[in-house]
Amino acid sequence: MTIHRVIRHVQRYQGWVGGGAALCLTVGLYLGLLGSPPDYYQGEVVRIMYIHVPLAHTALLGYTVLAGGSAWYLWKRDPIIDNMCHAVAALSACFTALALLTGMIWGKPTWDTWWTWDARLTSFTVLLLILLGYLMVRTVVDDLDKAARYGAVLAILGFVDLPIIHFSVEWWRTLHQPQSISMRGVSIASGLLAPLVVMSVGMSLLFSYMLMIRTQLLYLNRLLDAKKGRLLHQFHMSKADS
Amino acid sequence: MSMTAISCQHLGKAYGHYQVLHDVNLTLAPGECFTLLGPNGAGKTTLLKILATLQRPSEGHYEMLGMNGQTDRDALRSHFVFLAHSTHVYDDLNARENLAFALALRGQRPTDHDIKMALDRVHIGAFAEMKTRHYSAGMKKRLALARTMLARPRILLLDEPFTALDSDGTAIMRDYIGERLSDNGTVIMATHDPEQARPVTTRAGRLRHGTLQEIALDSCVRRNDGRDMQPDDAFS
Amino acid sequence: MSMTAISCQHLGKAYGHYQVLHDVNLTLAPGECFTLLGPNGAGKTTLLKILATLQRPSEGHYEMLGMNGQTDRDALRSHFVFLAHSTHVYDDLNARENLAFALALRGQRPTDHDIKMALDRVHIGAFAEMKTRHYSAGMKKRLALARTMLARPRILLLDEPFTALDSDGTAIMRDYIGERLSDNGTVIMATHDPEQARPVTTRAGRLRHGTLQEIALDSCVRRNDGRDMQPDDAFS
Amino acid sequence: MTPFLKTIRWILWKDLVIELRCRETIASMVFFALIVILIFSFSFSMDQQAAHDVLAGMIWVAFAFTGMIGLGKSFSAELQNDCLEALQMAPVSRGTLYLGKVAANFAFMFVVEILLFPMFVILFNVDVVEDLSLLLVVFSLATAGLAAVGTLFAALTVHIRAREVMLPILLLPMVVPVMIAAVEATKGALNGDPLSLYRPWLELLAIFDVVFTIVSFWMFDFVMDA
Amino acid sequence: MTPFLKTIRWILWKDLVIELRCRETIASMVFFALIVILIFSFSFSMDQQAAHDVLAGMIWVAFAFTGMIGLGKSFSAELQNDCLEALQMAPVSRGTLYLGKVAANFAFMFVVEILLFPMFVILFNVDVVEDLSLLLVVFSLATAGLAAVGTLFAALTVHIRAREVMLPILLLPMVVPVMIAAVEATKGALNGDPLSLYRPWLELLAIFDVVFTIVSFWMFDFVMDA
Ligand code: HEM
Ligand SMILES: Nc1ncnc2c1ncn2[C@@H]1O[C@H](COP(=O)(O)OP(=O)(O)OP(=O)(O)O)[C@@H](O)[C@H]1O
Ligand SMILES: Nc1ncnc2c1ncn2[C@@H]1O[C@H](COP(=O)(O)OP(=O)(O)OP(=O)(O)O)[C@@H](O)[C@H]1O
Ligand SMILES: [Mg+2]
Ligand SMILES: [Mg+2]
Repeated sequence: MTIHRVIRHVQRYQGWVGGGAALCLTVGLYLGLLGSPPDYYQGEVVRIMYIHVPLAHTALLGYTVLAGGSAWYLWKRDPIIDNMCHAVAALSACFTALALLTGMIWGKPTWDTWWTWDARLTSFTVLLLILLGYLMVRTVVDDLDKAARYGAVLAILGFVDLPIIHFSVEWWRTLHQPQSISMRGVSIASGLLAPLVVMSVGMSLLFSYMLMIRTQLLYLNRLLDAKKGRLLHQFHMSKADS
Repeated sequence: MSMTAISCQHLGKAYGHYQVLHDVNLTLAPGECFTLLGPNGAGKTTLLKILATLQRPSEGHYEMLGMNGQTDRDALRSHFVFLAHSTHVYDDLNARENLAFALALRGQRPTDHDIKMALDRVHIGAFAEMKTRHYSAGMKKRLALARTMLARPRILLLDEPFTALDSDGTAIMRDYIGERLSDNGTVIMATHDPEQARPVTTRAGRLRHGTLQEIALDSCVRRNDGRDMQPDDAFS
Repeated sequence: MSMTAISCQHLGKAYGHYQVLHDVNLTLAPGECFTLLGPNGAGKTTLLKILATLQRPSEGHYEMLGMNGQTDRDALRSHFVFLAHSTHVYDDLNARENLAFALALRGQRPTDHDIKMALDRVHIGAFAEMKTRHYSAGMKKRLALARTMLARPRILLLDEPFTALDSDGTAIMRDYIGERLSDNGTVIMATHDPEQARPVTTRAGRLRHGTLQEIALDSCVRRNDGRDMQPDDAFS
Repeated sequence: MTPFLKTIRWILWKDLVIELRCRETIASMVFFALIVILIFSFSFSMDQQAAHDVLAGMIWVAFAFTGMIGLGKSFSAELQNDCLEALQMAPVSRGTLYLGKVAANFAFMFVVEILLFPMFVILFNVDVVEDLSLLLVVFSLATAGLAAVGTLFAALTVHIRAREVMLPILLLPMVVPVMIAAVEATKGALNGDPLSLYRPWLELLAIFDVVFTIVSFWMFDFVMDA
Repeated sequence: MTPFLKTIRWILWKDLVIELRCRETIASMVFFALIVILIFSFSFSMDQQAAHDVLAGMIWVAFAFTGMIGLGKSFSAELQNDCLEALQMAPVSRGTLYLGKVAANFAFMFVVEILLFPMFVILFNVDVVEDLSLLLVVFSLATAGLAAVGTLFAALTVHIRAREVMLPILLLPMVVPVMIAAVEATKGALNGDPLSLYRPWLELLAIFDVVFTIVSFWMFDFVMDA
């Protein structure tokens, strides 16, 4: 049994990715928490942005990867791609949930509310629901092959839907509420921008690193399953022959 | 017509980590009827479902009438009929409508007369206008047989074709198989009752440990009472 | 123990205006095994379901072990087991849990050892911890048989007990029936295959036109190939 | 323990084991409820204030539809391999079967409600009163009512062809009193009103529970027995 | 007629014949919708004025849940005697099967909507504008969107264990744009607003329909074929 070549590549590069993530995040956090001035309006609270915004960006990036990977899987039907998709989906769901959570923590002091039906929040919530649906399908379907196919179909449909959802929610919002509370139009001072960029890169690298680990895990799990089957087979054969 | 009707090479199928089929090889020529034996859980149904394009093998590949089972599925589907455990009958349509619909999906348009003939041949002509919801198990099976007759497939995949049929039904089924064979059709039939299958069988095999061992026709009709089913019987 | 285990008088059953059973009379003593034959749609399953308290007859009445089938249903239910087409098995419980639950409902509490013995006897002991969702048809049937063994009923109602079983399973089923009989149990078994039933059968009958005609054991094993099923066969 | 209680416990055990193994009923109920809330807030374009007025109503509409999913599954799961037939042939009184199923259904519905409530609090920015124990009383009384009638109707509809839709069609009109009382009592409990203000609703719920458990207990015989 | 269209027509025929014979899908959908309305009006204690504000929302929540019942049935009905297997083995392209089922589902949902609308008008005392044709356009565009995605998801969930609940869980988040657009456009049409005011919503619906019919048409292959 040879290890899949994708896995070998992953194993070669994962150290670099992990190191890069650690570096970027350290620098970013230093710049964000200590090296930048507090916001004129929001004061120190603004620092949660350095987590919140990169998390949200990375989650979206993850979803893009998921859709691409799913299309690729349907074309090639290589189980390793499916393992990757499964891993991306779980991580994206986590990052989305964390973005929402940090957003809520930010929203309480800033807007004095945990939640508002803002366009971006709402479409992210819908995204989270789609991802959870995806994960649920994967647990409910026993047949691995079927789970992979169904998941891929869902991911692609959701990806196509995402922009439509976003626009519809935005129009709906503008129709119903004056923009008293909105995340739009906050011009980010250039002093705040640098740490934000570094943090975003770092968060994406962290995502990639976790993705590499998790893909390997799922892949090895699958190998183990196959191995178990083969051992069982050999065991029974030997018993039958004796 | 090509000389091989069905050929399977190294077919394998795993459910999770159960390797149900391991290395199944089989080549059938037109006019052959292959009887598939094997203990409960051996993978007979699984093998038939793979051939019927209902499941994908996890290893190996197969061809029917020269068409690849993985890539030419749409073309291949018009050449076989799979008579499964379930009868594929809509309970709220009557027998006639069921036949018309099923054949329309195959691109065929049997006349009312054809349909009547087929129903008569399986002896349920008198129930042609009755919703199949009220059919008994055996009557539904007969309807499925009538559908198969009308479809005139070149390949017949039969999963325990004699269950639910009484002796009269069994005879009809056997006659029909014989007729297909003499018409150069090919039949694979999974069954637990080699005696019933014997009159039409030309070759037989036994699934064990996930592989197919061809057996002589004589030995297959001898019953092997008293053998234990062990995990190694069911899963190879 | 009373001398009649089962007695049916003038049992009739109509579905809407289909009179499936018309006038069924049957009296069985302990230790007898009655094999119920008849063409598809004759009403064998219907008769068994009535005896199993799953349906009410539209005419007539019946008794089991002296208990009236219409009024003493709760008491009666602890004395028979009905082994139906479907296996009454929860797909998401494993074999052990399935047995424990089913017997708990009967007020029995088998030890782990009992359960293990029963599973071993039907040769699926190796799969005791596997969800039955992944069992094949025959394995589920074996599990149902193990459940029956543990329940130790005085009356056994069997609907096509040999389908889905391979020759090994068939032998186990037959052994068990024999054992029940010698233990003064009573068995009614609907089947299409009198040969398989023959070794344990003590009496046999054929359902036709909704009535039960007792037939001699010899004649019942002769197959009547080529008979047509006509409406009058199935519905009286 | 009497055989009566033992049977009830075994049925509860069976349903719980299957749920723990597949973890799908509760997860899907929670998930479904979230989506119902989302769709409501779009369709009724609710801002926080409007939402606050109808919060209790929304909670109970979501709970009722979610509960119906659990109820439906509790019997449709018995259809696999015709297990329901086995229950019908079991030598126990039908009432025992009924109570076992009611217990299991109540457990599932109640757990789901406990999981969902915090989400309502967050999404609609509710100021939660300190004392949640009264709310728990309201929830359990109303849930018991839904489970008592719902279990009977789930058994009744399980063999009907259009079962998924027949259950709500039959059940919802029947539990209108539960819904009204639950909404009003929940409003009271959420506002921190004095108990005396909404006590009649609690009494109504209690009466409904007792009456319908007893009636359904008897009626179950005719539903389950041929 | 090409074989392609013929197959679509046969599938439509089959579903319609079964429906005409049993008349249960449409009847139960209508009935269910009525009960949803009933429960809403109790839970949200709506007077006529309040009801008028949320009428469009209520209409579409009722339609969506009702539609889901029809969608679920359209494939679960294929499970009897494993008829779905027969469809899977049929020598026609999967896209044909998809379009046939979409056509049948659209027909059922649309008929139900046409039957239900007058009831809303009566129950909530709506002043109906003279020109209903625009409303029909809104209804058909939105229904087409629900049917296009819904049919795919119904096929996808039909073999899943918790199918009744997985369908709404997967489908509803996906059709959020349809719901929003349908509610807004219906509001406009009911108020008799000038078309220009809600035209963008109609365009959104049209785009959704086209995009998702095409995508689902392709994806159906992967859902139905092993
Ligand atoms: C419960 C959810 C959320 C809350 C309460 C929240 C809260 C906030 C707050 C208070 C700000 C600062 C805005 C200001 O200064 O006025 C902000 C900014 C931001 N949030 Fe969120 N947020 C949430 C979810 C999200 C999500 C899901 C995203 C994903 C796209 C997101 C992306 C952003 C971005 C990019 C900014 C930077 C400001 C901008 O560029 O417009 N937030 N958020
Ligand atoms: N979906 C599935 N998931 C996991 N295992 C499965 C699945 N389907 C079948 N199996 C397993 O595959 C094996 C073969 O099953 P199959 O139905 O092909 O047997 P069979 O030879 O037809 O048996 P029988 O004679 O009892 O019908 C069985 O052991 C069964 O447990
Ligand atoms: N629920 C029902 N409604 C109407 N008719 C029914 C119903 N159930 C069974 N029947 C009819 O009753 C007759 C007897 O059915 P039953 O299943 O008892 O036959 P059987 O002898 O077991 O046949 P088989 O050998 O095919 O299993 C059949 O003609 C069937 O059409
Ligand atoms: Mg089989
Ligand atoms: Mg029968």
